[in-house]
Amino acid sequence: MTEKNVVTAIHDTLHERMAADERVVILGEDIATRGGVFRVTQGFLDEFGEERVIDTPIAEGMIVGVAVGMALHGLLPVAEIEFADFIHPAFDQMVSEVSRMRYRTNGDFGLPMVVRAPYGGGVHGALYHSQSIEAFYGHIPGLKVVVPSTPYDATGMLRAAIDDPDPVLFLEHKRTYRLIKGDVPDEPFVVPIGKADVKREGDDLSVISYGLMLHVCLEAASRLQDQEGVKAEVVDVRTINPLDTETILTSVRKTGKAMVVYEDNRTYGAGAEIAATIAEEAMFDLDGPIVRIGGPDVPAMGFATNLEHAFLPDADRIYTHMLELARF
Amino acid sequence: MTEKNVVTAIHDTLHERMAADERVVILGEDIATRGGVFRVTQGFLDEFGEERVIDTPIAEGMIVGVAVGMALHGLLPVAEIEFADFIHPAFDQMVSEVSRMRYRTNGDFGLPMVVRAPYGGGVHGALYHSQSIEAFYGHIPGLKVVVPSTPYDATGMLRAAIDDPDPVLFLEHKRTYRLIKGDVPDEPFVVPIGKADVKREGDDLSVISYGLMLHVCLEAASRLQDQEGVKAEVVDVRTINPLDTETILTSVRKTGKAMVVYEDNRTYGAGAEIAATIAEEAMFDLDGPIVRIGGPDVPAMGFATNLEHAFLPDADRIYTHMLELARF
Amino acid sequence: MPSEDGDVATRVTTAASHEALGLGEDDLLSIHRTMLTARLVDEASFRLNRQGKAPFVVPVSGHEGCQVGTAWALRRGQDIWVPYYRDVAVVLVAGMTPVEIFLGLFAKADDPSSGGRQMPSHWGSRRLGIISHSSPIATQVPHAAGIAYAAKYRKEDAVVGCWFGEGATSEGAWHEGMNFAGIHKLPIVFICENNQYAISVAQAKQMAVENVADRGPAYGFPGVVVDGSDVIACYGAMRTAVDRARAGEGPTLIEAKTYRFFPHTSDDDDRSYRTREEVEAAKHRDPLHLFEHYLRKVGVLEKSAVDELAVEVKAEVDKAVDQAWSAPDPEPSSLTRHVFSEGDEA
Amino acid sequence: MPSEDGDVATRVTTAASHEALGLGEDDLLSIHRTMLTARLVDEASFRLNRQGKAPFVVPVSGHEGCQVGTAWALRRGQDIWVPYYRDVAVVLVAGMTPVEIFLGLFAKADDPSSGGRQMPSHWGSRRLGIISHSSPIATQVPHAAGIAYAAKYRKEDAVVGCWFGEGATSEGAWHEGMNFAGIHKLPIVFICENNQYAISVAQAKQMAVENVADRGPAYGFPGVVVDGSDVIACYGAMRTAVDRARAGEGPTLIEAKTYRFFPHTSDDDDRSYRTREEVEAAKHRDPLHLFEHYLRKVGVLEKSAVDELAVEVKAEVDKAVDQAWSAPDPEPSSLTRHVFSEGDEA
Ligand SMILES: Cc1ncc(C[n+]2csc(CCOP(=O)(O)OP(=O)(O)O)c2C)c(N)n1
Ligand SMILES: Cc1ncc(C[n+]2csc(CCOP(=O)(O)OP(=O)(O)O)c2C)c(N)n1
Ligand SMILES: [Mg+2]
Ligand SMILES: [Mg+2]
Repeated sequence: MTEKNVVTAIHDTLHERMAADERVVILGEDIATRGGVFRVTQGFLDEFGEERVIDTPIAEGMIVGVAVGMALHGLLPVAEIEFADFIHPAFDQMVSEVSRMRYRTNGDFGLPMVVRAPYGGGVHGALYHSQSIEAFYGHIPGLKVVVPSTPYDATGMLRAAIDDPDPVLFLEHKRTYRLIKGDVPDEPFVVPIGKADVKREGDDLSVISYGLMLHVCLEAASRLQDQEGVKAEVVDVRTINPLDTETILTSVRKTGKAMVVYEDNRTYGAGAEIAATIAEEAMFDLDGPIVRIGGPDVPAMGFATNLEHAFLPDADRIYTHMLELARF
Repeated sequence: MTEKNVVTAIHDTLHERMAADERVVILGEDIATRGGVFRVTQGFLDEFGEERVIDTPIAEGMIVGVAVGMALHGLLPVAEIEFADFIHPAFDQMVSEVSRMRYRTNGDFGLPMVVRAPYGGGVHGALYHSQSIEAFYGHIPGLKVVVPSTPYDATGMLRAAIDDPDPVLFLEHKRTYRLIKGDVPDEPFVVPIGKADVKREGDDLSVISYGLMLHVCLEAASRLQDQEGVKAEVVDVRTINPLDTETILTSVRKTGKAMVVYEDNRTYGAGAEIAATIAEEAMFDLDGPIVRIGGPDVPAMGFATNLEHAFLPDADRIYTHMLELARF
Repeated sequence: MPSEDGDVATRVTTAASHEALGLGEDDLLSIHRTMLTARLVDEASFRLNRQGKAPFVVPVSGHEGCQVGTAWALRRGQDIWVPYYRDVAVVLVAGMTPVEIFLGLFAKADDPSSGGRQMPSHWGSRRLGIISHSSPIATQVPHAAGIAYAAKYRKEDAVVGCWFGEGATSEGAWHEGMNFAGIHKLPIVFICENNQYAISVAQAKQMAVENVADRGPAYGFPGVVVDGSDVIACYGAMRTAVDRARAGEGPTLIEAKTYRFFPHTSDDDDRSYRTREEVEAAKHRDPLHLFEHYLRKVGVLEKSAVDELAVEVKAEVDKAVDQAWSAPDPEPSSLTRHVFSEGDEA
Repeated sequence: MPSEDGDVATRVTTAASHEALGLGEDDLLSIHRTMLTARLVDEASFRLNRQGKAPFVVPVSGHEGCQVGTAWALRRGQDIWVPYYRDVAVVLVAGMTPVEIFLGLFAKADDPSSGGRQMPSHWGSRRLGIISHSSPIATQVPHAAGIAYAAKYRKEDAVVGCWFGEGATSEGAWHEGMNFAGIHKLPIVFICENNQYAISVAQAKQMAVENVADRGPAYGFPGVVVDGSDVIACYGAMRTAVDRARAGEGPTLIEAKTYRFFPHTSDDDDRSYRTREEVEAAKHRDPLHLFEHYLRKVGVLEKSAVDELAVEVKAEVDKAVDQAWSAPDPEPSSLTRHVFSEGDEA
């Protein structure tokens, strides 16, 4: 066991996989000489050389497209998008190519590749360094989308992603990078893609979340138990696609109360699918309304501190909603 | 009143606006000399000249980006994306530019522009000429997304879109182009963006749909009344963003039964938001489960006729679900 | 010696000589047969389209010279082919058979490219090293660069050929892929089949340069213009580019000036954007006829032999059509397969 | 005459002469003051950053020559400026004041660019004809082309200036915008501020050409290299390009070779990718000092006057800082405003 933060967990796992397998190459903007703007790949250039650690031109569509080519020809590319906000020039590659290669060839070709992208707000990133993108990319059949939110999950899921024969979009909430610490086993382990995780048990209500909001929900849940004795079960979605509806529904059926919390713009966000699934599958098991809390439907949080705060759901607000739902 | 099909309705309305206002210019691939691959702009080049009817290079990001520039400088551009499947290279322009210009400038700049795109399946278009894209683009705050499905709505909503001070993504289901006919008043009228429409009244259940599926639902509803005497109310969503939750909820509250039908891949599709909204706002008014029917979660329909049919929800299937829900 | 086909003769190129390029008679005959096969596959496909048996056809006619000429310089089993939809003749060179092409045309279960999922002419075969492509234009260009990077990284002696139309050069993806290939001096050859139109849009509305090849230097590698109707000249240009790539000297952009004899696809009507005179004039530079003339000139093939061969190849093509037509359709239930790995892939 | 600043003198360009370009003494003094203001805004911003008052700074130092030189050839109230985040000095020329710049730095309600919504240095002002831009690189290039198209369509006598770094040329959007501008011979000038790095990535990893300007011909218009440290030379190159654009002869791509003296932004640490020696060496070609030397040489400004001016401008800048600092923050409730038109826009 070693205590690490999220960014170290990702660094170490990537390092481990590169050291173990020559087919793993990484590419992205500023990842080589500079070791990444978040220092995820610090020291990799010296250790693995510039053939495996590739500083690319500023062209995200190309980064993803080149990774497709590499994956087609025997490599296991791990591409970094500097900020998730800048993945959109690669949307066509993601929708039309990455996610469709296996399907369109009836299984003849496969794409073992990972695209990593730091996403999310709370870092003074304003409109273009704060976005949540999981709803856009979660809606692409053929693409796996994961959002680990702890050092443990980041480690185990990055291993799973690199091992996966199919493409994985690996989203890292950048606010968790240095904020969230936790123990990580020194022995290799894998956290399977497609499995949600009950991060806190409880039977009064179920709170389904992921990313930074997961931690906000855990904080609110802990306070709620301390102050009101209400026990919230907190489910970490962990994988956006394919969604683990079973774990979510099991929890909801147990508690009879469901709340979905996410940072992204509320409307048509990933939480809509989760709420809809609960409604369809477990409505008759519910003892209260389905509560859905998302970011406001504005382009993104502003740079001014107070505009950023006004955007992000916080623990107080979630605490209030939890209490209200528990008491329903 | 003149009976028209959808493609003629769009042609005529675009023509009317171009004739009336010199600021309206159109741009896209093959729209000038060839009059568009679906002939929407047939004859426009001769009438309005090549300065206003612009055959562009194959570069959708540029088509949208150039339209942004035009809208910033006094024109009212209407861009055509040849097939909605090919709008993805413009995703970054749509998310980062088109939809954020007004917000990021605190209202200083606005973008009166329309992007038209034929979408949807049922035309032997295979993976890349059949996509539904409304879920991706509906989730972009600052962008209006409309899906008129009749000649009347296409006419009235295209007028509204061109008049709108904000950007509108105007989606045209290509299977409806020549399939759906209807009367269109000769006098100018507008169908407001953001208003759903009850296309068929009924009080046994509410069916919420749009696009080609709307017509499939209407067919099933008509048969259902004839054969079983069950009266389904069919609500045409018409605008994906901003969603008219009021009309939807009013209908659901009246009938107590809700079914959502869409052609796009089911998971994280637009129907998820509609189902979630109904669950949150009207769960206690429901007398049955929320039923959601979408396309399978595969990249898209195949070219083989039977693969295309296997993908698309049809009237028989919807009929069965309607009946089941009505009898619940 | 007076020519048998009138003014075609006067246009026959003499720029390239097959001997100088190391091509023997057998090569010439195989090249010719491949071009002829492509042409006859096209004609059969349009016939099937009119009969209502093939809902969608993408024609190749007119492009056989530049396709076979360039593709011929790559080696099966070693090099990689990244074609686009127009490239019937490229995939024939790569080893796809007419039966396989028609299986795709009819969207049959055994269509090697996609099992009937993609539109016809969306080639792909892992076995043959033909990289699957999609409909969106130019997305294959960064793929080709990534494959070339991987080949170089793995110290393989492979070269990647990447084909596209002149319209494709307008997409950002094209620029980005070219740029990456130039930076890393990758073993790759880009081949632009410039037929002067992107569906209806003429070259002058697509770019403000006369030659696509003029863009090579913007990426730090040479651009070469070649007569796409001259199969031997195309082979020569590609040979040089492939040798360069194999020697580690980096990419080349080859632009073959060509023309498409039929509409863009069976859904298109080209009368709105090209005069019949223009199309007829272009047919005077039919790469197949020009090459047949060349073969006669150099004494490799008699006129009568050409006619016989046409009959023979047509019979083969017709047989392929029949065989493909009677093959089974995909199972509707297969719709949900292969979204993700099923664990049993090779 | 021996130079006061050692080896700088020997590097002063003599290629351009202000008289030949029609610049009078007043112009020279205004140009100088603008460059100096930009420099001092930068220094104040970094000071504020260290004090914890400015969370994010994008420096301009080193780029003042190419920015002021090129921007100077456009006309306020008539022409359009499409800058990128590095362009403090461009927007000063366009009419933005230091107070306004600091309102943006502090994310205040009255920040003219965004009311505190965007990061600092994301310029925009409808009144001044400065087009709002976002963070994603190169997206403004097609906008600039669209504006130029509209200006031409409306028969205005306007020219669009569009600025970007050399790293921006790798994005597909850049290629696509350049291509459209070339096809329609639009009244536009593209200015690449080539400071040799895109954050940490050196030019050789960004492109395989020596000069960005070499890419102009790929779009059918000229590319010109100019010494970005020589403000007069930059003005001259832009003057020619603007005249060309106004005369209907189409775009020009100007590449100004420059250098950024500070890290990419206040969040960056440039020691991982540039040696201190390299940075120090570049400072020998400081555009501000070179221009001051030039002003002395041509007798427009004494050394002592420069020093006095620096004190004066610094006082102005400090006052602007104070004024901006005490301005109100945006209302948190304003978060949901202006997603769509509120019907009351001008
Ligand atoms: C991204 C994208 N935009 C538009 C289309 C529609 N489209 C199909 S083929 C084509 C023309 C391509 O022209 P060119 O590259 O010159 O190749 P050619 O067909 O002439 O061989 C267009 C615009 C597409 N397939 N993909
Ligand atoms: C699409 C996109 N990708 C990546 C980034 C992150 N980024 C911000 S500035 C920058 C470097 C730009 O370099 P250059 O164009 O040379 O301009 P300079 O900063 O050197 O003036 C990068 C990669 C971004 N803003 N947008
Ligand atoms: Mg073409
Ligand atoms: Mg730079």
